[in-house]
Amino acid sequence: MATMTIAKAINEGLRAALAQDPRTLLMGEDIGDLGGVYRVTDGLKKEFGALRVVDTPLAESGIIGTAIGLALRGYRPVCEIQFDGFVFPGLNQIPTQLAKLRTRSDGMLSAPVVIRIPYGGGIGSGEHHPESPEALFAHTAGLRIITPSNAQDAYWMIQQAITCEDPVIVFEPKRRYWLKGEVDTSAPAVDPFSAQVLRRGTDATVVAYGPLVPVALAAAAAAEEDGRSIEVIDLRSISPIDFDTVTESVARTGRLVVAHEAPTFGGIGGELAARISERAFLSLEAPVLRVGGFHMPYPVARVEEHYLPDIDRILEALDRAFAY
Amino acid sequence: MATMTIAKAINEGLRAALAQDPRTLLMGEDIGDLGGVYRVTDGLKKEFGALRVVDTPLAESGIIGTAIGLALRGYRPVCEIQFDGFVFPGLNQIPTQLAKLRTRSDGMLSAPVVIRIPYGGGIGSGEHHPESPEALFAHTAGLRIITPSNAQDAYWMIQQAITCEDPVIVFEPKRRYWLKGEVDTSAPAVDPFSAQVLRRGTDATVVAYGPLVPVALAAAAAAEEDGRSIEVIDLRSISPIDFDTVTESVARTGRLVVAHEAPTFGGIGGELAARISERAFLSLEAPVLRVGGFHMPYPVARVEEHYLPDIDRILEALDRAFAY
Amino acid sequence: MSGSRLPTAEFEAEDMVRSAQIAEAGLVPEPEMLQVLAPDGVLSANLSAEVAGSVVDFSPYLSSTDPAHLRSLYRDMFLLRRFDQESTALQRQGQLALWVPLTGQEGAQIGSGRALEQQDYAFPTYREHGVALTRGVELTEILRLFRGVTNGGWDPREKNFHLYTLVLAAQSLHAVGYAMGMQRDQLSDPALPPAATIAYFGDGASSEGDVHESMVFAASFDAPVVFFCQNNQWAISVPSTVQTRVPLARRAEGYGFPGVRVDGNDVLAVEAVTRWALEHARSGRGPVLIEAYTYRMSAHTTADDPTKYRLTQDEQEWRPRDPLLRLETHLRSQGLADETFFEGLTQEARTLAADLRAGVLAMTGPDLADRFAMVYAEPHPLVQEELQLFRDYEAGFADEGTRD
Amino acid sequence: MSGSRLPTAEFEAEDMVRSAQIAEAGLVPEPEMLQVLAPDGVLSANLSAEVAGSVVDFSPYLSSTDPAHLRSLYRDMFLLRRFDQESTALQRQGQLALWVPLTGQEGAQIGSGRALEQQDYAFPTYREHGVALTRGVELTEILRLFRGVTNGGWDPREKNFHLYTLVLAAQSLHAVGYAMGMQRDQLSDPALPPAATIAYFGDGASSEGDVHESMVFAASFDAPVVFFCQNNQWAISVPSTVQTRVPLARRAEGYGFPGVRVDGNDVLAVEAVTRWALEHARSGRGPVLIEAYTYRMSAHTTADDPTKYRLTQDEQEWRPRDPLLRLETHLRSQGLADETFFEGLTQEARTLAADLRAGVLAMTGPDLADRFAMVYAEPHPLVQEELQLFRDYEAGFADEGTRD
Ligand SMILES: Cc1ncc(C[n+]2csc(CCOP(=O)(O)OP(=O)(O)O)c2C)c(N)n1
Ligand SMILES: Cc1ncc(C[n+]2csc(CCOP(=O)(O)OP(=O)(O)O)c2C)c(N)n1
Ligand SMILES: [Mg+2]
Ligand SMILES: [Mg+2]
Repeated sequence: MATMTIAKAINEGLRAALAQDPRTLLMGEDIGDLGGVYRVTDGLKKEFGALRVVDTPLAESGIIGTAIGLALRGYRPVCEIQFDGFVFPGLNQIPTQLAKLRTRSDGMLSAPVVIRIPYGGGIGSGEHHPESPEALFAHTAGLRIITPSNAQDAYWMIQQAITCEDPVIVFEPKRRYWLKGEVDTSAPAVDPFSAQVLRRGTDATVVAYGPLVPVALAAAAAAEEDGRSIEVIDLRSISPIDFDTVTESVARTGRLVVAHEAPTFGGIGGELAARISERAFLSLEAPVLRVGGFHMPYPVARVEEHYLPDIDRILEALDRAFAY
Repeated sequence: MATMTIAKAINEGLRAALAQDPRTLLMGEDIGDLGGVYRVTDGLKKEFGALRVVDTPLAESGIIGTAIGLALRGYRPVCEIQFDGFVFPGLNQIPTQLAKLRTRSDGMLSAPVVIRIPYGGGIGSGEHHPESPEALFAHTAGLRIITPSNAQDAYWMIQQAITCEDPVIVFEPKRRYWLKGEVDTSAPAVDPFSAQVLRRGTDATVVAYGPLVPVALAAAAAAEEDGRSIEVIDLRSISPIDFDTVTESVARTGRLVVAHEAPTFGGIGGELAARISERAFLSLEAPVLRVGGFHMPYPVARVEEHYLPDIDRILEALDRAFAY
Repeated sequence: MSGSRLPTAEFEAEDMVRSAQIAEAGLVPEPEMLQVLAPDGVLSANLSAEVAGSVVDFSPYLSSTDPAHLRSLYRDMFLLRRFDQESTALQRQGQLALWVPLTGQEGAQIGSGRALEQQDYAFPTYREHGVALTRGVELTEILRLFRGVTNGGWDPREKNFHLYTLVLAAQSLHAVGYAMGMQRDQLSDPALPPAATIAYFGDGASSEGDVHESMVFAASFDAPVVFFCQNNQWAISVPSTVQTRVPLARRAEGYGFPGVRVDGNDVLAVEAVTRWALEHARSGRGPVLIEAYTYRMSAHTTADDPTKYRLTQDEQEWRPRDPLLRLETHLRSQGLADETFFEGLTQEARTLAADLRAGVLAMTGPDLADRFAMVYAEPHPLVQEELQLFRDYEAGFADEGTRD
Repeated sequence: MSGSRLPTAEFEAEDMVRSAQIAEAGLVPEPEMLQVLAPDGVLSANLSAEVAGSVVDFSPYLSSTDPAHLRSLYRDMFLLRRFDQESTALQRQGQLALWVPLTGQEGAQIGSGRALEQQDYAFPTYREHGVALTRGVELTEILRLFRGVTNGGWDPREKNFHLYTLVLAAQSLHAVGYAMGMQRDQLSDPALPPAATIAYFGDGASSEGDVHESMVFAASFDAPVVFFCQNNQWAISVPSTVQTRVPLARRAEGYGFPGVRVDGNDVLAVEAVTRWALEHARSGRGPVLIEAYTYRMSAHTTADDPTKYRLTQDEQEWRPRDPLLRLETHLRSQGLADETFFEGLTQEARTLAADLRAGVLAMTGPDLADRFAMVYAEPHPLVQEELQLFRDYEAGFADEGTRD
């Protein structure tokens, strides 16, 4: 057991993966000597050399496209995209190539490429640096999408992503990179594609993932003071979604609030709302309510605190759910 | 009044727009002498010249990116993307530039670019040619997304897209290009961002758009034989969605089935389900049900008829809705 | 030629200008490019050119003096053309959804394909049926894609020939990445035979950003990759002059690696230049770009109508430069192949066509239910759930019959 | 130099190799590039070079004989550097969220910016504060972006200077499209003054596909655009040798338009070459690529730590080549500027800094509610609905006070 930040936990997870399998290699912009703009790959080039930790030319399609080629040759490339907004120049290779390779080859080929994307806001940054584009990838079959919310998950999920035979996009909650937590490097990892109930409750369920998990937990704690028992689920996997765990919870609580930073319209909350409404129709005391970003480009830093879903917005949604 | 196919109606709409405003110009691959692979721009280069109907180099980011530049200079570029799947190499320019330009400039600049994308399956084609990626664009604020289902709309909506000050993506239902209909070229056009009730009914509502509108109408006709009165709404606009029209309908019918060709998971049906469940919670007799593609890359042509939502799949969903 | 270049003074009727130019000039002069086998079938002994500042002699890579080899090249091209014709016929008869003909490009494809060694790996676009042939792909397997029963068709790992990629230029990056993998394999096991990849793309695709990024990466990492651009003059209806003002081979200079333009209709020159380029790549000296200057003699696909955008005259210009014709002339004039050889080939082609037809007719569509298993390698609850729903739904019909 | 180039034999400790190379070579020799004002302040009269096969004499575009002009160039660079220092200080003091310094690149930016005519239009990336200055953008306006109160900051239509674009290379296509618009305007109104665009990007960004596509389009349409690449040797921590093996200017050859490498720290040479290039573009002869060879003397941004990836020695190498230093030396040695001039400048810079600070402190954040109106030009029901909800929600707090 060791205490470490999420960034450090990913670093350690990558180190373990590099040590374990010589086919694993990291690729990205500034991940070598600099250790990445968030230092997630700090020290790894020194330890494993420039063939295993590759500073690429500045071109995202190049990074993902060559990673696919390396995977075809038997390697396990882990790509770092510097910020959420910069995945777009490389987007073509993800849905049209990476996601489809297995189907295209009638199941013969796989492309176990991992794409790490630091995502989400709350860091006072400019455009393209605080975004949450996960829904765009979730809609594409052939990909898996996970997002850790704590150091323990961060350490294990990156390794599970690397050993997974399918392409996996790991969305890393960048404003939580410095969040510390206990990491059990010997504990058998839980299924990275399952949701986890982090707090038991009876009156309503809040589903969150990545950066909003601590917010959801805080909201639940605040609600407790008002005498309400809120269950909190860390979704962990955005594709596939562990609907079983959520359905089971909502069947008990009768109310569901889904929170994410991404804009509500067309976000993954809609998928949860639709599917849970279907699965738990007769248990629902209120419609599934969503707390998310507004339908606007992520706003400038000075107003982001008003934009980002916070404890109050979640509590307000819970209030509305209880009002039915 | 004239009878014409959807393809011809768009052609006439483009012709009218080119004639009306010298700032309008068309750009794309093979849209000149060839008139586009679907002949939607047939004859327009001959009529308006190579400066107004521009065969570009083969590069989608180039097409959309230079269109943005032209729009900044006061032009009204209408880009053709040859097939749905080929928008991805140009995707970066859409969410990061086109959609954000107005917000970035605090409302000073607009980029009234139109992007025409023939979309959807049912044409016996290979990969990347039968896809329905509309949900990926809907999630992005700053864009408008419309899709005509008949010749009358096709004629008017393309022109409305061109005169709109915001960027508009027009998804053209390619397997309906040859569907004929009456076009009133003098009729005042209805709001392109509104939904239209195409058939009145009392027992359930079916929402569809683009290629599935005729299927939804046929399903409603079939249901009538079973004594069920189905209301059919052509959504027409995917962003914004005219929730008022849908809510009003569902408040009356109590049941909603949403159909689209795109995969259900993460598709726009989830947004409709979530929002209508919220708005009409107390009126709903059954959960909103979705009929859509499976979570797999669009399959090979030989099996697409089993994949595509058809009359039976819609009827089956209605049956399930009635079973609650 | 360019349909979109901005006219300097006023707008001109391009077709007229084009016709006039051609009429004036007579046969369009051949551009500067490497060639040993001239259109008239005369073979020159020498093949050298200035590449990236120094003169390269390609002669050691030429196989022009081996009659058996020449005949086998001719055989490949001959069978390939027959394959193309038969596939076109099958499409016309409704047996294929679409066909992508390659007639005219046999020299570029067989020449480059035959230059590959077993351990090399090729990344085609969608028209490289000739390269497929040289890699041992069953020609019938190619037609599975065009019959719509698969998006693949063969096992790429077995043939070292990747699946067709329809999103233009995307595969060029895969080729670079694969080559980077070969480099690493070589370093960890120096006993492995040196290997390279070859990335095929067209004049149209050359404009895509992915081609650029693949060249940047290849140069940066000295990746053993040969970029093989078939400039067949057209990207569907758009002439290559819209994509570039100068020979595409010159793009390489900007990245600091060699670029060569070769007569794509001269199978011998193509083979020699590709062999040289592959050796260059395999030996650690980094990438090479080859532009094979050729012509798409048929339509873009069977869905295309070239009369909308090009003059029959243009097509006729190219007929005398046919890659098969010149090798046949050479073989005959030099007495390297007799009538029996040519008759045997015709017979062989007839069998091929018949087999092909039988093969295609025998192809059955897959079952949609089976496709669910091909989305992910590992279990996926949503896919499993949807498969179950689909099965139940289909079973419902089996019970009831369809309703409508 | 390259951190990622595959070593031919075995893995080597690069830092050591690099130090050794530098130690051995002494001052790194300057690469081949156009220069009139040498680092020692000596001005040569001649400025010509072979460009795309023919010798171009840039001397007519040189403004080296006008002392007032030379002083004004120096003034711009001097104020700019002070602006940079003050902004860095403001960031360190928490008044700006981030700062992107440009010290070292004043010559490239002022030289190219001053070459622009009023009717030309510039597309910057995010470091072109110097170009902004030449376009009449208020320097305080630039800081609004870095204080996080806007993503824009000025009216691009008024300044003919576009907003900063953070997605690398995306703006290069906008510049080409805008230039295509200028072409069309010119055709419909020949009385308009000929105009061109200039697209700025860095050595790192040059690897992006969008740069390629913009060059392809520009060449295809003869668009009046000048691509201005500031090769400041680094893309954050990655040296330019990872992006290219050869001078970036050579990329132009592959597209068939001229490419020139100029000493980016020689403001006079930059100005002359850019003037020539803009004239080339405006006169209908198509695009030009300029590579300005320079050095980023500070960190990438205030969030960066260059000690992680480059040697202090590298930085010291470049100090004597400072663009300000050499012009100052020249002005002093030739008696073109006296002490009063330099003292006046220092005073002016002090005022600028004070104004800047006051301006920044006075900047207030926007209201999120106002941002709803900036998403669409035309009414949008979802935005209206969300704005209403937001207002109601905020009003609720005004009534109750926050809960937590
Ligand atoms: C990214 C992308 N855009 C558009 C298309 C549609 N398309 C298919 S083939 C083609 C022309 C390709 O021309 P070229 O690269 O010269 O290859 P050729 O067909 O001549 O072999 C086009 C535009 C595509 N397949 N992929
Ligand atoms: C598409 C994209 N990818 C990554 C980044 C992150 N990033 C910002 S600046 C930078 C380096 C840019 O280097 P260069 O183009 O040389 O410009 P310079 O910073 O030296 O002026 C990177 C990687 C980005 N802004 N955009
Ligand atoms: Mg071609
Ligand atoms: Mg740089």
